[in-house]
Amino acid sequence: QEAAPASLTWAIETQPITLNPQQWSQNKARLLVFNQFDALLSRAQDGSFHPWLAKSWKVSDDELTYTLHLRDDVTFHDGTRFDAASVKANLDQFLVPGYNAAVASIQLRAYKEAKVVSPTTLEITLKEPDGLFLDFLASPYSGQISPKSLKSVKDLKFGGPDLVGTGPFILDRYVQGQEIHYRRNPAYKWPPEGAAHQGPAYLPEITYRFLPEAAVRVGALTSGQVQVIEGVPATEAGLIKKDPGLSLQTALNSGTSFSYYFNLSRAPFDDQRVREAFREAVDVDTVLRSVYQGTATRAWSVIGKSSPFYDPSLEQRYGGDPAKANALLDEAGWKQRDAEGYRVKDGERLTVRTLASAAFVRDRRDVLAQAIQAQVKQNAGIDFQVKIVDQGSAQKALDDNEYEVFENSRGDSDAGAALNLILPRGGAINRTGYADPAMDKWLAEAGADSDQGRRKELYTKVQRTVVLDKAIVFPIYVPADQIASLKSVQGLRFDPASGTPAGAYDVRIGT
Amino acid sequence: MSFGGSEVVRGISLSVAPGECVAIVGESGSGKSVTARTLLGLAGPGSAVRAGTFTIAGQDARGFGPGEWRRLRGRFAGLVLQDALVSLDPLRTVGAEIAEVLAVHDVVPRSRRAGRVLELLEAAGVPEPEVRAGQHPHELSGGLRQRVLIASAIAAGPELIIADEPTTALDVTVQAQILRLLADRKAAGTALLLISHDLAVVGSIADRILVMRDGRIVEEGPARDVLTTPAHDYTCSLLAAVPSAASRGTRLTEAERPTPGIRHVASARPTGATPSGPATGPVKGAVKGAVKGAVKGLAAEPVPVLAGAGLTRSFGPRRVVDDVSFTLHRGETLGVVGESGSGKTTLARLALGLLAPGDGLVTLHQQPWSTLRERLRRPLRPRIQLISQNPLDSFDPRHTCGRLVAEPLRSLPRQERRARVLDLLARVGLPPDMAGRHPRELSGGQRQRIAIARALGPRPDVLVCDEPVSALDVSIQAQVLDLLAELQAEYGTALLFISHDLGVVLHLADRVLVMKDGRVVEEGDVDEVFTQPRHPYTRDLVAAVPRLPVPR
Amino acid sequence: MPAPRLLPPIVFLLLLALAVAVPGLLAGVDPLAADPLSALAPPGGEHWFGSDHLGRDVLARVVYGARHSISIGVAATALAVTSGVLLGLTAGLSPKWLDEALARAFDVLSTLPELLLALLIVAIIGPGTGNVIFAIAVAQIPNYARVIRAQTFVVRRSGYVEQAVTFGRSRLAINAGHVLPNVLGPIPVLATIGLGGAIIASSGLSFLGMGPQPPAAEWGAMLSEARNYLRVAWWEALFPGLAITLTVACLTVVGRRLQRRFEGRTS
Amino acid sequence: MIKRLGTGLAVLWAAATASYLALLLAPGDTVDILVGEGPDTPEIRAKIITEWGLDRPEVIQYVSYLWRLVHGDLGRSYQLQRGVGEILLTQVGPTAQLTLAAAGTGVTLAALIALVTGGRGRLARGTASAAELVAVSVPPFLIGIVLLSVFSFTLGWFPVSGAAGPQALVLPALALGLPVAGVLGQVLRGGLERALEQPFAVTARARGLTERALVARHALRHALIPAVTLAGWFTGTLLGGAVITEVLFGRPGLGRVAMDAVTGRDMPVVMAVVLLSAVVYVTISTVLDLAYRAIDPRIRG
Ligand SMILES: Nc1ncnc2c1ncn2[C@@H]1O[C@H](COP(=O)(O)OP(=O)(O)OP(=O)(O)O)[C@@H](O)[C@H]1O
Ligand SMILES: Nc1ncnc2c1ncn2[C@@H]1O[C@H](COP(=O)(O)OP(=O)(O)OP(=O)(O)O)[C@@H](O)[C@H]1O
Ligand SMILES: [Mg+2]
Ligand SMILES: [Mg+2]
Repeated sequence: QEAAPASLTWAIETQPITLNPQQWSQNKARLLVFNQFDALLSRAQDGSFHPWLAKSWKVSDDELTYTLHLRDDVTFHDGTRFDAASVKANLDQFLVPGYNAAVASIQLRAYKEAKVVSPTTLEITLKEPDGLFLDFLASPYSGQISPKSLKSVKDLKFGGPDLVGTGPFILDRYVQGQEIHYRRNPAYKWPPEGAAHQGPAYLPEITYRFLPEAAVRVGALTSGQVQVIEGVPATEAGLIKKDPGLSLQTALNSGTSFSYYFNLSRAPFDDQRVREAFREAVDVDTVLRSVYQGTATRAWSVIGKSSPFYDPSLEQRYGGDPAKANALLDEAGWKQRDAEGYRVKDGERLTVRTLASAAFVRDRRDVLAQAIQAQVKQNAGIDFQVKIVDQGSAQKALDDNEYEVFENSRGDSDAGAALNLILPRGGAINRTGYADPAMDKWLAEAGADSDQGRRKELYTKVQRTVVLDKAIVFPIYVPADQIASLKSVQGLRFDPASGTPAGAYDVRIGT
Repeated sequence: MSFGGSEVVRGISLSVAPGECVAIVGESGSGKSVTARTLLGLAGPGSAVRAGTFTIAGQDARGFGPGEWRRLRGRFAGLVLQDALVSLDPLRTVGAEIAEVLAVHDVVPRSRRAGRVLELLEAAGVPEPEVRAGQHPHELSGGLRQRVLIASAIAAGPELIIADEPTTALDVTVQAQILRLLADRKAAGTALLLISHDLAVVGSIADRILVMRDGRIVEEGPARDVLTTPAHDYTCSLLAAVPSAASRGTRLTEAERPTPGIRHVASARPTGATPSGPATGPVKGAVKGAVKGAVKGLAAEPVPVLAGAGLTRSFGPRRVVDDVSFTLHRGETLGVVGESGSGKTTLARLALGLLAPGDGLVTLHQQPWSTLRERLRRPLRPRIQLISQNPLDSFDPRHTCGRLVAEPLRSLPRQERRARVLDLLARVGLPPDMAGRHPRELSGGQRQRIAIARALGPRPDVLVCDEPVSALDVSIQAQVLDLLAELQAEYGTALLFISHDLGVVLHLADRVLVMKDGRVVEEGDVDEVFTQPRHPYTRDLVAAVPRLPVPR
Repeated sequence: MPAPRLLPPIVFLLLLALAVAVPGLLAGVDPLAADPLSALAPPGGEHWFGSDHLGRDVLARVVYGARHSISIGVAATALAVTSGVLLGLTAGLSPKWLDEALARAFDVLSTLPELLLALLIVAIIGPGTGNVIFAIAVAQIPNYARVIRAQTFVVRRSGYVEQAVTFGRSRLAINAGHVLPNVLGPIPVLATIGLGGAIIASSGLSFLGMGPQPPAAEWGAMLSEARNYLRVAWWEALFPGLAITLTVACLTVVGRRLQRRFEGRTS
Repeated sequence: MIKRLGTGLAVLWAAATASYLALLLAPGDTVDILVGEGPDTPEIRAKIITEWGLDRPEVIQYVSYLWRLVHGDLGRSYQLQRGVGEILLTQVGPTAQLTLAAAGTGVTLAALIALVTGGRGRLARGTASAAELVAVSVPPFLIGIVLLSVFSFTLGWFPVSGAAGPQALVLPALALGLPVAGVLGQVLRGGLERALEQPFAVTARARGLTERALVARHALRHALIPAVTLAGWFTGTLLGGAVITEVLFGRPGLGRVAMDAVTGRDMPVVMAVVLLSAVVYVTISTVLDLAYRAIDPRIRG
């Protein structure tokens, strides 16, 4: 049932800062990557891995050698054949100094070398076991680039039309600040396992237009100027649902939930009672209802609800009890109140600050912060100051330890990868100052292990510790992505690995 | 004619015949310009015109619509506006301005317009018309602009030319040329309505004269009659106000303010003490002799108070003042005449020590003055004061008259200063309540009086007057000149009196310096210079002074 | 006596002054009191101007917002005027080389569009009320400095200054007695009109998220937040928008009237 | 001309240096900015520092910056993985389109209003003046929001964004051009009215000119003079307004690049934008200066 060829315009919120999958850093731009590029593996929502450009793979018992068997019928858009040598070239590219320091030292930390056994067989050796290596092979970073174009591309780190992949679409135009345009790759016949169809994409071409203003995106959709939008603001969700010509889909993102992490290294959050009191002072459900009009999913754990590692037993175990909050604060010595109704101890107001870098504020988290600000003030007399600053100032405040709350969510397809950055002592984004050898051990074990059952066990311990026992984190909501479209647009999906909108391979226009 | 209810001009009846020149004369604000503009339906927004009969070229103009007026303007009647310096569009070439009339009325086909413009310029007495036609008004001197304006007024061959003060603000020599130009048109059969505040100017050309005051015609008649046997008092005072060599030593106005200062002066002048009407010829002569004698007596032993020797000053490559020497004695008036741009103001600033001479030396009381450091000069400054051409410009806009007059008296204690200010105001014939008013609320003459009072405050030995009356009309000018004369006689102040108007200088000065292009071309006793000019330029100057017909 | 057309703007500005001085008088509710349950309530009995996305009273926020918005505008204008006058006077009274250097500095400052310069400054020193004031002020300094410099030139060469020299008064006395007061003449007019500009500029910065920090009620920030609710709650945008527009319009009207009076006085 | 060029270059250099210094004084390290939201370990930092040459003394970095600048190399963006020159090159077009269209709209509207109402009755002038007042008093982004809601979302007359042809330019150009029209209109109308009261206007009328011809041939040029002196304000408003307009309408362009660069402290891009707007300012003020000379012969020579 071939749909009538038609072009599609899709308005997206964020424009990619790079079109090179190996430089990819924005979850919001993930939906573009797999139009142009294919990864070696694909990942399902339950965390299991499936073949894509690699037909099968084998992990040695010592978990140090990964043998990939590749498809032999794949060609890059420039006509070059895809084979083991090109995969090796892609992997080795990360070792070039200055190419991608972050990936080289995090995801490829354990990478030792890759050996071409045959054109379709590649042997990758690691220095140490890495339970997340398969996740890397299924991530945008392993989007396969034609080695020829890796050498000849004008602007390697940016990519663009002359950085060539194997994907279902061919990038033919990128206008910064305006749009990105793809046309179909007619030779495509290697979709990942689980794709809704085989063969070339339905759409002969597709345009993604960058519309950062939410109201403008919705307006463009309702007035028929675009057919699909992502990032539907909560206020508009109701209106779109009511519109008979439109449909709305939502999916929870993978990774960690949006949470407030308490800074344990300084007062007042060095006192667990104050941390708990803060959480008890907020009626998260009401806050979410008012800020997101009931479209947001409440988070109970640091790990997102859609992750296989999520621990549902944490639900309803804490929060939303102002009486308890006040009792805890009284107990912790914050007994007096000042003229404005804030609690005081030793002449100091109970003030906690959060800093967000303006460039990274999204999802109306600033409004959310205001709602929480109002709640903690009204319910517990806590002065919660919200500062939205530039990147430099935010970094400086972090460096100077001048903050009490650090807000963050990560969209890693494997929640463990995110926890590895946040929770261990000295982790790359450990902003809580939390240091616990047991925690470090659990995380290391879970990270090295590729057995999902065993990992889940370990991560359950982790979650209970940080959420209940130590109360170092205040999970608020599970980030989600929305797609709204004309009813006639079919095949819009979410990427099961990340919960973000998927590429346009399966999308078609028809009834 | 009224503006928003207030009548400005009432009961004017006038008619102009082909080949005739009718002149309207009157002081500032008497309604002359309004009358002229009304005749072309240009009275402006908010104006209302009522007329018994109003006929233009045989048509009743009372019912004219905008279109009919437009066809008339330029074509039937050309208007030369009062302010020649700003009556041409500064952004367009003068050629374009003239061509516009030709285009609007389609006088000549487009292809011949440029040629016609040149002819018109030529006819208006503009030298090098080819060059001038491509220039902008700011590149032209006042006289040339006036001629261009006339050329544009006559471009469409109108039967009537209305010229509103066509020579005010022009040098005498240029004024004479313009008047000649207008006379030529008249001779060619064009009707001419000439407006002026200066009787002497119109005297030479008008057939009939209408004298206006406060929006009414007070006297009307053939030019000769009006000038020689004026019937109305106002006409008489106008006539008397014209300064000239003949009026030296006499009052130009009646002594009407019994202020102490004036009484004092009046008593010093026996013959002038009882003027009871227009000062006529014989009386003038008598007074002149008497006062002159008195002044001479006063300066029996001439003491130089201010002197310049070999003064030179350049701006850029141009020598604006070139080797000028002068001496001003105590109680004496030294006149400086010269056309616009001849360096008179520059000379005054050199004398005042406001500008350092490039060469030469100014001495004050025979002490070096121009070479002094400003700090040393400051204490001596009260000795030499300035009255400038535009008094308003020399007043701090925020200050009241009282404060202005008090400024040079800062060394006095408060109480005394107040008294001095009131005294000074009285001396210049202003009521004490003037002290609280702002100068912009005053008339031109009153302003100049404030300036004089202020300059007299420090009891200077020298007063430098840079064209103190050239912005004033004849009657006010007369009052100010009288005042200066009185005060000089009282205080014995020496005057360095600068003017482009030879008549004024002849009236007031003892000696005169004639300047041209920064050089002194002639110097000497006023009478001599006036009666026996040696330099050709001086001769032109003297010849150009308009003269009233002397009644026999 | 103000002319009749001047009356409405003056009444509005007085009302505004009242809102700045004692906001509690005009709005009984706490502008920061969030009531999520009654969020986005349309204008009506309980909330005259409706409530916003956090259930805060829009009227109260507009009234209290006056304090923020106006004080940012006033403070920025005051700062810009003071520095502009000082710099302009210095340039106007200085020897040629210093004057030339200062004039070039004004040039450099104005090569950057006002908003961009303010953005840059806020980006460097961070958002927040004080910094926004500083940023807007810096961006406006060259406007004032230029006018003052030109005015200083005119006054310095004017007839009355020359005349004052002939009275033997010292440079200092002349500068203090004549130059300064006459140079300052147009300042109230410029400042009134400039104040409107500053308020618009600050609202633009707030719109871009660089203004006062939440939950502060500030008109520009309110508008910026409200744009997400345009379809569901027009009132959240309308009232702050109206407040800015009316304030700026009234200031402009009054400023221009002052200007006309001032010009009439000097010419 | 040579002197003007020299001054222009000096202004450019000063602008570049001043912004360099300002950014140097700003809180936070360049490395912090480069690390951004991503993972942050000493190892990654070290790699970034060597990659960008941040270990060199600041003076050297400044000199090398200037040196590269002289050779036309604007450097590489910290945030976008591209050369700054390339970014600007692709973004200049849309912004130029927008600002020119807005300038055109503003000037045309202002001139129309001034011509139609100049010297007319109280009612026409009052209406025009009120319209102008509103145009200058409404914050530009509010105009944009209103235009979008009405003409794009509700009526669907114009597309909301993109450079999808001239239609997409209409609303942004209006949003940006209306305030310009307001201010220019006031200035032009004031100039016209003043010119029509001048004596030369009476002279021209006395030649039999119609009011319309008087306005077109005489008064308009006079009204242009004060309008031309608004040059600096004009460019500033357009370039600054472009930031808001581009963000609001989802248009590509320098304004948006600048905004993102400034919030992200993307130093090389910020510097380039500063330089570029300095170039534009210097150019435009030169051009308008020449225009001024062409209009007003009095200041020639
Ligand atoms: N447009 C106007 N609106 C109101 N009053 C006016 C207007 N034009 C002139 N007047 C008044 O009409 C009176 C006569 O003015 P007019 O210009 O005719 O005087 P004038 O005799 O030409 O004086 P001058 O010698 O100074 O040119 C003056 O009192 C003046 O204030
Ligand atoms: N400060 C100056 N800089 C340059 N040129 C000057 C300056 N002051 C005067 N001049 C020029 O010097 C010449 C003589 O000027 P000055 O004012 O002394 O003439 P004037 O005889 O007083 O003329 P007027 O009768 O028009 O007042 C003029 O051409 C004038 O342009
Ligand atoms: Mg007149
Ligand atoms: Mg002079």
